[in-house]
Amino acid sequence: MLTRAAHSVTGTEAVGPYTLLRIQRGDLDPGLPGQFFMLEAPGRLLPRPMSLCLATESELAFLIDPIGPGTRALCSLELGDRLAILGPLGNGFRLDVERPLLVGGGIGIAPLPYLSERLDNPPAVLGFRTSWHAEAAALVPNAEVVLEPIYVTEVMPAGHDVLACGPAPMLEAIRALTPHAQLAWEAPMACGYGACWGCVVRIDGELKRLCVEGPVLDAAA
Amino acid sequence: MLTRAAHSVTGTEAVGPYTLLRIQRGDLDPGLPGQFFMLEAPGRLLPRPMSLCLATESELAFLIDPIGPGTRALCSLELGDRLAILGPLGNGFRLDVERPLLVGGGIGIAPLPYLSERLDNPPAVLGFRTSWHAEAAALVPNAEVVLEPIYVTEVMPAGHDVLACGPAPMLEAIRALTPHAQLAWEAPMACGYGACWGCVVRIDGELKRLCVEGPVLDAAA
Amino acid sequence: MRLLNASGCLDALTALEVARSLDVFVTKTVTPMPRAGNDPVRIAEVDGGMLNAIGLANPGIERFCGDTLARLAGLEVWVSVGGFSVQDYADLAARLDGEDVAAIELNLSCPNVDEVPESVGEVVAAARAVTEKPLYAKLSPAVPDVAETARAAEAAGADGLSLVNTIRGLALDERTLRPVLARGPGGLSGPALRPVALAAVHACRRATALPIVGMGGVATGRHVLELLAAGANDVALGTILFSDPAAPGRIRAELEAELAAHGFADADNAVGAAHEADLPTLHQRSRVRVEKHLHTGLNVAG
Amino acid sequence: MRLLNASGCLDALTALEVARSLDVFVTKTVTPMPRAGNDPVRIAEVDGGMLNAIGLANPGIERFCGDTLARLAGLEVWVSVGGFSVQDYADLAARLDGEDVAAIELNLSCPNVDEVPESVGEVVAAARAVTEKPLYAKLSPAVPDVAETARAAEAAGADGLSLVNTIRGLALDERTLRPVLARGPGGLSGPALRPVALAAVHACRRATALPIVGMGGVATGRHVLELLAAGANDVALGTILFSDPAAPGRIRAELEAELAAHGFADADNAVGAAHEADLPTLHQRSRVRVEKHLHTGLNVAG
Ligand SMILES: Cc1cc2nc3c(=O)[nH]c(=O)nc-3n(C[C@H](O)[C@H](O)[C@H](O)COP(=O)(O)OP(=O)(O)OC[C@H]3O[C@@H](n4cnc5c(N)ncnc54)[C@H](O)[C@@H]3O)c2cc1C
Ligand SMILES: Cc1cc2nc3c(=O)[nH]c(=O)nc-3n(C[C@H](O)[C@H](O)[C@H](O)COP(=O)(O)OP(=O)(O)OC[C@H]3O[C@@H](n4cnc5c(N)ncnc54)[C@H](O)[C@@H]3O)c2cc1C
Ligand SMILES: Cc1cc2nc3c(=O)[nH]c(=O)nc-3n(C[C@H](O)[C@H](O)[C@H](O)COP(=O)(O)O)c2cc1C
Ligand SMILES: Cc1cc2nc3c(=O)[nH]c(=O)nc-3n(C[C@H](O)[C@H](O)[C@H](O)COP(=O)(O)O)c2cc1C
Ligand code: FES
Ligand code: FES
Repeated sequence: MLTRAAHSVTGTEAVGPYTLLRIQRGDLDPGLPGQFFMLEAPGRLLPRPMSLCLATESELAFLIDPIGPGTRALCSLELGDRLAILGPLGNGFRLDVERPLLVGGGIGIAPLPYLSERLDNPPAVLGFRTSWHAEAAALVPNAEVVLEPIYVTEVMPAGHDVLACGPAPMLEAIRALTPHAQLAWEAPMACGYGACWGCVVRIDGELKRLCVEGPVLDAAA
Repeated sequence: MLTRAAHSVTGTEAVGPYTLLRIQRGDLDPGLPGQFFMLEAPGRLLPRPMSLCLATESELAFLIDPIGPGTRALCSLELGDRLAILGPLGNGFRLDVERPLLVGGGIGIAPLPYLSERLDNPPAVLGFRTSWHAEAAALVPNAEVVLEPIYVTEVMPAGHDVLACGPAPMLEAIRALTPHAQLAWEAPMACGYGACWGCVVRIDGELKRLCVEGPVLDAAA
Repeated sequence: MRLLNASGCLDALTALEVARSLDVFVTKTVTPMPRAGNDPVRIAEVDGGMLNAIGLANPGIERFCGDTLARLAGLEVWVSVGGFSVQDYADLAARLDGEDVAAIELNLSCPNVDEVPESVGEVVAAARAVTEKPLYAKLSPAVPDVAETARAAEAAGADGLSLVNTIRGLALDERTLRPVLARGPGGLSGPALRPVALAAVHACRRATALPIVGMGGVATGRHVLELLAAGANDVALGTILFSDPAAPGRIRAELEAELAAHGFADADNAVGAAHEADLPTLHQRSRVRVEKHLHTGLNVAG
Repeated sequence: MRLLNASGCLDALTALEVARSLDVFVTKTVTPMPRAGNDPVRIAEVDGGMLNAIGLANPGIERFCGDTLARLAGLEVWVSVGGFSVQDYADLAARLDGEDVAAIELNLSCPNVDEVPESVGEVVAAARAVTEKPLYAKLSPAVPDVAETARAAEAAGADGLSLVNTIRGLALDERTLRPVLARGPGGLSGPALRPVALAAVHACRRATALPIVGMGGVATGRHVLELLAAGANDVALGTILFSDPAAPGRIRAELEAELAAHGFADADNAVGAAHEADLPTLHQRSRVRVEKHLHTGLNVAG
């Protein structure tokens, strides 16, 4: 079911360069970690896809990097503002893994707090550009943090079921190392539910809609 | 000189169905009564022409009828908001008249308070649709007020130099009665300073720019 | 008045409930052969609209008929078809003639098909010769005189017009100043297209007696009313579906309120309202139109 | 890079100071005979832009040359001309050949002149035959392939392109649902036109070596930078002048900041930046262009 409804902002807080946007949960289904929501961005035509970062009984929270007009508008929301939210959408992480290891890079850590909670706080390796960005690591328990020029792939322990989210080069590097990893990708999306064919990525050599087939894909694909 | 600058709203108040918008005067030249200003309307592409209604040492005020998106936006401005203002523009009323009589209809009374002040409060005849609209008559001293179905032309004393502003049918009726009247007309305007040729009206049988030739025209023209 | 989706703006297979909330489901344009479409990035938001350069990604007519169509059972389906030659369109129309589809929309705004009236006429005539299905000609407004194109489509046997397709636009990346879309330019849709769509519908309503599906930037019931007033008989939703999949229901409710406020008994009564008085033959034309189409089984009374 | 006004968007006689704040003053389109223009209402604001149907109001070429032109002394003047036949344009160009004007802009987007490449080529060739003045062909983006039109203009001897004119739009009155403009449809300008203008400039830069004056929805220095990157050599301001007559100064300042932020030494260095790498011949073309125009006295090095 594609349910879209207006929800109230219950608070925002700065986390390093990012903003944690808290929304009244109401009857929103948080879905599975790695699934995403389309958030109305004030003043913009199209909504923006955001992974769920945290879910409590009363709130859902999104961690947002203000990199463009839509994300800046979302980060400027204030207590009591209302925004329309559609979701959860897409396919999240499979949680039936034996030795989970969470790997995140930059704003790619967004889905990891919720994922960590659902997996009982497994170990995590997080990479950031600066220590300012690394402030966001506080949201993920049991995390080892590396800063550039060290990359997460250099410190990832072997023998784990990797669940990763981060910039494309990081995911490509992980894919090369661990063919069984689950990787959460990004692509520009207009709709988030298969309507626009805008979000295609190459999967198994074919251009497929990431919002329908993903955003979490098996590394082997 | 075409000077355009941002000015602060110092207050707004309801006057019947209209809104009196007060602006910090700064170094704005109030110009002559009947001249107009182009007011930036928040969220709209084009500014909106407004006659100056009142001028004090510290403020200029505009009386605005919220009839469409631009005027509604102007009426929603709040204390401290800033808006760009261009003017004074166009040709105002000639003040070298012997026995002035101000005639106004509906929102057409907007320029009359300032005009009345500059002419030492001459007699005025004002027509309105309802007593609610007629609340605006309080802005014009020495005014006789009529409500529909009575029209101003029925009660206008003879032998005066008429200076009038109001809906086109009212101005036409006055023109038919008093060929020496000065009439302030309206037309949709994009620029207010002769650039767009949008504001033409028929003057002496020719289509001329009202913002350049008017908005105040001799009835005979 | 029927509410449709604009071609390429909804996939009933991933959002059946949205398709069900419309009166007609229009497919993404189907071409003779399968197409992967353009490389990403394919979409970008711009002031007042969005650009897309999807590149007619589709499974090709054979897989569409053999696979997709069966899964659309229960929906009133219009199939949008596109090709790169007159023969392509004829083949596509012939292939669909025996299928369970309510109408064929000829996408005559493909990048590689010239939009001159002559070729529009040729394409429509070629399709007309091989199918009994109602044929809607989907036109680009990016022509000197869209009414002329519409007349060419009518003369060649089209049963209706779909107005309008996107117009070419470009967006540059904030930092690199290179085109955001991999292909460079893309099609502009959304709010910026709305005045253009209104003008095209208005002009074609004066030029032809064909029923018109209006589209371009519709986001509210008021927008639907304006397209009807300009002369559309039916209305399609495109870009608005991306931000609001519940738009069909919301817009229908808004339209009811608008119709009531303007004193129209129903949506069909509003058709052509922008012309009243200076287009006296419109109602007569509507009647002709209804009769002409009754035998096709397609309800075009709207 | 020079900053101009868009034709029809400034009258130097009522706003000399604004004209002086630009590098070039472009006149409103002048026709062979005087024209009163369309009845009011002639302008309307729409979401994302405005519509105009001024109807080429102007004093006619004789009164323009005899009266207006003298009063523009001290300004670099380009005269926009429009007609209803090839001969009209030839007459207008011939009449202006001996006058003190820096260039002639052929408004090839008149309602009654077909915008097909053939007639654009004919018009340009006819004007070329009778004047030494630099000829700018002003094109409509509302054609299937603007690059083709641009090539036709170049082949016929145009010295430059002005891109773009407005595209047809319609607005309906909130209450009556009748067209707001007396004429019905009007030309859409402002923000909604900007992606369309960028696409047209981008396409024509790839198709011809002609210098381009870019315009359409420019309101900030960033917008100027994007037109330059797409391939414009000069930029014209239209609708923005209506709301902000001080726009030229503001936009120049904003452009300086943008250029610095992107590491361009000056505006001319940004020309074509959106093409770099995939349009290797651009710089070579620019050089050719400069030489070609040096003898005309027109500075097109930008
Ligand atoms: C499934 C999914 C989940 C996401 N979760 C989060 C999240 O939790 N937190 C968060 O901050 N961001 C997340 N994103 C990314 C976020 O949606 C984009 O940053 C946002 O849409 C950009 O919008 P904008 O208007 O701010 O910038 P734009 O102007 O749209 O983009 C700015 C720049 O980023 C590029 N860009 C835009 N969107 C994407 C994209 N999706 N992938 C790669 N590059 C892009 C553009 O090309 C441009 O260069 C997610 C994306 C997806 C697809
Ligand atoms: C010189 C001058 C001085 C003015 N002074 C005042 C004033 O002091 N106070 C005030 O409230 N209004 C004044 N007006 C009118 C005011 O400018 C318009 O009401 C306003 O521009 C409408 O904008 P909108 O977006 O609210 O409505 P729109 O949507 O633009 O218009 C709503 C309706 O009004 C019609 N309309 C719009 N503008 C005009 C116009 N100028 N003349 C006639 N019909 C029009 C439209 O066609 C439409 O039907 C003045 C106009 C002029 C030309
Ligand atoms: C992402 C996207 C894909 C589209 N694909 C097609 C298509 O395959 N065939 C077609 O005829 N039109 C296509 N269109 C055009 C739409 O059908 C419609 O004509 C246009 O978007 C205008 O309507 P709107 O402004 O409501 O979106 C597409 C539009 C968008 C935005
Ligand atoms: C009110 C108005 C009048 C115009 N008159 C002319 C004209 O006479 N000749 C012409 O070539 N273009 C004319 N144009 C088009 C502009 O020159 C310009 O091409 C167009 O407005 C796009 O630029 P903009 O979006 O910056 O306004 C006119 C535009 C407007 C808004
Ligand atoms: S985002 Fe629209 S199809 Fe995936
Ligand atoms: S308002 Fe633009 S010319 Fe008068």
